[in-house]
Amino acid sequence: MSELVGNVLMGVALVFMTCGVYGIFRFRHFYLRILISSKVDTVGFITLTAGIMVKSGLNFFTLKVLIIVVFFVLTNPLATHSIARSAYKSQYPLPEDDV
Amino acid sequence: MAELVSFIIFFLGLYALVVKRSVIKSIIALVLMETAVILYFVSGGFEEGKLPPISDALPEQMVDPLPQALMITAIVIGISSTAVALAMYSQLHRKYGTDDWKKLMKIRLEEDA
Amino acid sequence: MPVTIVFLLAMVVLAVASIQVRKAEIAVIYLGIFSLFNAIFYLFYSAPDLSLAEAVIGSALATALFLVAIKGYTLRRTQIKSEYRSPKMRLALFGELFWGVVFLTIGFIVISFYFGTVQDVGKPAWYHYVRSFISDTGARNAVTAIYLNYRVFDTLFEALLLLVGILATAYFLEWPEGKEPEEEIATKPDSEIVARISGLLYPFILLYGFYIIVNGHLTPGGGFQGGAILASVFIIRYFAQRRLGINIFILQRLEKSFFLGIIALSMLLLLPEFMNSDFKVFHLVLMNILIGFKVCCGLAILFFCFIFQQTKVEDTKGRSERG
Amino acid sequence: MIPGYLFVLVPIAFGTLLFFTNSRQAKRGVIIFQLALILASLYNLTKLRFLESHVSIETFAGWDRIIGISLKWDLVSSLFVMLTAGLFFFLFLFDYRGDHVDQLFLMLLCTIQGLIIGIFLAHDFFNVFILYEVATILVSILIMFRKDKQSVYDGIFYLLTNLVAMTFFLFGIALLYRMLGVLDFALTREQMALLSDRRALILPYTFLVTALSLKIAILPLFSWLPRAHATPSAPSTVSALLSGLFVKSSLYLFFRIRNIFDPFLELTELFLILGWLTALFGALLALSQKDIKLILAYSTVSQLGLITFGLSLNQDLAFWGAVYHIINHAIFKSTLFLSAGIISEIYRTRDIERIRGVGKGMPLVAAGTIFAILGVTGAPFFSGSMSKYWIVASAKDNLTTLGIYLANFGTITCFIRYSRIFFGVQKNSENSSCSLWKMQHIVVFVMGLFSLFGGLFARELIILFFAKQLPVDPLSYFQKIMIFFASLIGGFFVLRVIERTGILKKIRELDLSFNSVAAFMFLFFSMSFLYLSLKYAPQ
Repeated sequence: MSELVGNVLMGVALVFMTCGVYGIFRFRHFYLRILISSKVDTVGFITLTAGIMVKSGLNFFTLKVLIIVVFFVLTNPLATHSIARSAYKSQYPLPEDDV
Repeated sequence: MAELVSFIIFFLGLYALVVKRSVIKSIIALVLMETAVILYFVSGGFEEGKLPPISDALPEQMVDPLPQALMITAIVIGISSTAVALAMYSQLHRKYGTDDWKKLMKIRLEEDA
Repeated sequence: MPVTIVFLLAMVVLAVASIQVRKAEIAVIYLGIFSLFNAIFYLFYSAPDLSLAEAVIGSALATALFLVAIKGYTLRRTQIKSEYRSPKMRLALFGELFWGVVFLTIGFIVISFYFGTVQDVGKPAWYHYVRSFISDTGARNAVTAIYLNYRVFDTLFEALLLLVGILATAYFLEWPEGKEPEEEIATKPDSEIVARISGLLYPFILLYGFYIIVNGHLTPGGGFQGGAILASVFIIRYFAQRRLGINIFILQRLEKSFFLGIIALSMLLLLPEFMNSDFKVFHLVLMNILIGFKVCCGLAILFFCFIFQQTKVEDTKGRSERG
Repeated sequence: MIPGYLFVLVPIAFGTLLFFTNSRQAKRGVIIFQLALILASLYNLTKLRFLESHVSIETFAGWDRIIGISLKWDLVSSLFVMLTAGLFFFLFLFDYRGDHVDQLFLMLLCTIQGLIIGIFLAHDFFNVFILYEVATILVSILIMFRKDKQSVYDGIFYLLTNLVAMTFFLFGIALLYRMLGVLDFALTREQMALLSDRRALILPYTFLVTALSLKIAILPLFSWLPRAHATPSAPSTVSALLSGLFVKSSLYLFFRIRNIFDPFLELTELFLILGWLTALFGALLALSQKDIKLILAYSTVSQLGLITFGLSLNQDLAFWGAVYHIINHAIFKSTLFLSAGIISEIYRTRDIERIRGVGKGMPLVAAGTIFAILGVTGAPFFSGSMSKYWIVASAKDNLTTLGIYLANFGTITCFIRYSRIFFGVQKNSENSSCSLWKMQHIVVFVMGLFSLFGGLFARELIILFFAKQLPVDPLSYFQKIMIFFASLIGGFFVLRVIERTGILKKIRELDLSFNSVAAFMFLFFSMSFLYLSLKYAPQ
């Protein structure tokens, strides 16, 4: 059972990521792209690791994966924030209209 | 395959040393060459199916640990020599105002005369 | 393995890219990705220790150093374009082509010669190491056994090299000897979010670094890798708070003392009656800890030297523009 | 015997300890330490001399040589260790009151002393590599010690070329280890015998040889050396150390590695020609320079070529002659660099045309320098003459003999030009304002005397140190003396002619950029690879 749930979760993660990749190509502007990539990365990664955790059951390995997830959730938005912020500060132009 | 690639990257780095006239490119090329050697050292004696040299594996299954130990040394060497080269590069750029080897040589020759 | 082939091809492409790209920053980023691919590749080749070292030192730290070092000096896009169109550049392109042909020929000959002649005559060293490293040294990780016991003489010079490299960097970048720089490095207050969250990250990084160091003789990793991870705490702290509340002088002294400690400790190996089986493991852990602290101090100094230099360059630039 | 790793590690640890003292204590401590080191190396040398085999191999922490790192003491290496200790003692004495001397400088010198000793004793490929790598970075600090505009270029040029060479070296080690599975010198040789096809060794050997050729500054790859050894702002002790001792460690390593490969592959003809060309070309370039430090540096290139030539003659007599010449050259070249340092400091110029009247102003320095010059040119009864005599005596055919005379003729001509600084009168006589410590003069004089002793007691010294009896035939030695005087007179006239033509200025402006050095390295690599693969092609 947990095997199946895990596989389904990982599949869902792949769907998320595919959408994200499509989004990166669809949007033309830097700020939009960075938004998309960050969101997709975070959501996709969390779903993926959730799938792995469910699949492996409750043991020491799951704990390690959990720590990685916590670390990732903390750092990934932070990195995106820093990049976007420094781009803004160094006067990278904002998009002129919506999309 | 990995050996082939390490040879290719090594010669690529050497090629960059010969044709690229910027100092920073030379440093990058040097890093590439070092990495190529590390890649060669690790992949040289590797056989399919060997395990990491940690005591969970049987002795016969273990990969050769010596190249790995040596290459950790090589990586540390790489970072320190890169740091020194970069520090020198920034001094050089501040004093000469260019990072082109040919222009540097000309200025240096004028200094001598 | 098809996966490894993909990685290898990607490595070649990235290497070419980092050489051919004109802007130095982009070349450096390519180089960093190249190192990261290398690090992952080493995992396939059963070299986790090396993979960790390459990921932490080669990929992360080297890229950071490169970026900080070249920040003030790279060409603007217009400069590159104007140089690209000059007749001199065309001559240079011709030269590149010529050398490309020469390298292709010689490289092809050398590589085909290599694959035609290479042979193996056995691995005496491998045979010795894998049979006896546990009983000889008490380590469970053969790599640690080699670099902390069998070939510790090399490791001493490795530590010395790091010491000398840092000495050289600090000397060339004109760190004011024995003093902290008086003015505060940054004037702008930094992002509140970054500061807060990186505060949350410290315990994770510290824990991970210490884990790598202390378990160096059991699992992949050891003093060098763990020390580099610990050093990243200092780097993050800089990005979070932008204030150098760090006394480089003390760090340098500490580093030298740790180095002396490493030499003294490795000398214990020469006293066989001292090295019973319990003490052997203790010795390995102690060596790893000392090396880890030394590397941590060293890499932190390295990074701050470059940062300090960079702000100095910007300072003088700003002054000359104003004046 | 005192274990070898102590000789390596104790100077390094001592140097690091110096940081925790003040500079007065540090200077005194260093002098005492050097004396102790000389005594220790003397003790080891005597012990070794009375051993039956004259060889002692030790491994660190007592592991087997296959898995551990071994150090090897033999008569040559132990003598070199003593030479290192002795030379450093004089260098420290010379610099005792220098204003550039602080803990950092002392630490760098002590560390590099340990490393050089390590290179002399090392018996393991990777160990050699890492020792060299540390030494390269250390030397680049020493070159850039004053951080002025010229030395920055020289420093980065030195650093990058040598790092590239060391990458070649590491690749060679990687290839060797992949095929043979060991790193120890002696074991490598044993394993090589197991190879079914010796062509497998061609590629690793080419990589190693390319790296070492750059290190010993053979013909197309020498352009880093004069820059590094004669950086205007580097302290003269640094120049003396680099030119006198540090390159010698590469030479020593070169012939050790060549000996490992010798039964399987040899490149002797190539190195015979390249060494000779280097000797000639170096002398020519030395002749064209104006800067006294550059003259000395190019003359080092020329002498290195001569030593390589001697080592490649493949004869016992030439080999010992070359080894003796390494020692002699270490002594007289460091004397010359030290005296050049004193002279350029007092005259405030390094231009050879503007320095005159050294003989009158500083008799001790002048005497020491003249002794050293007589040594380097191979004047009768001075050390250079004996070592060159043995190299010449083992040359069987006339062509080689003539080649050596020609190379020596170049050296003589260039030093005739150099020795003009002793005569004449200095025009602007404000040089007495600079007060120098008398000890420096004495050091130069004493070191100059060594090159006289080295010539007078050459045979006895060789017997004492190497337990070898080298023949000296009085008749042919007399013949050599005649040739020396003939070339002295010839050199005088050639110099006159050459200086009028203005060709010297053109030669002086020849220089290679870093890219060209890299290109030459690649060409050297591919040429020696093609040469070897054709020579050992399957029939």
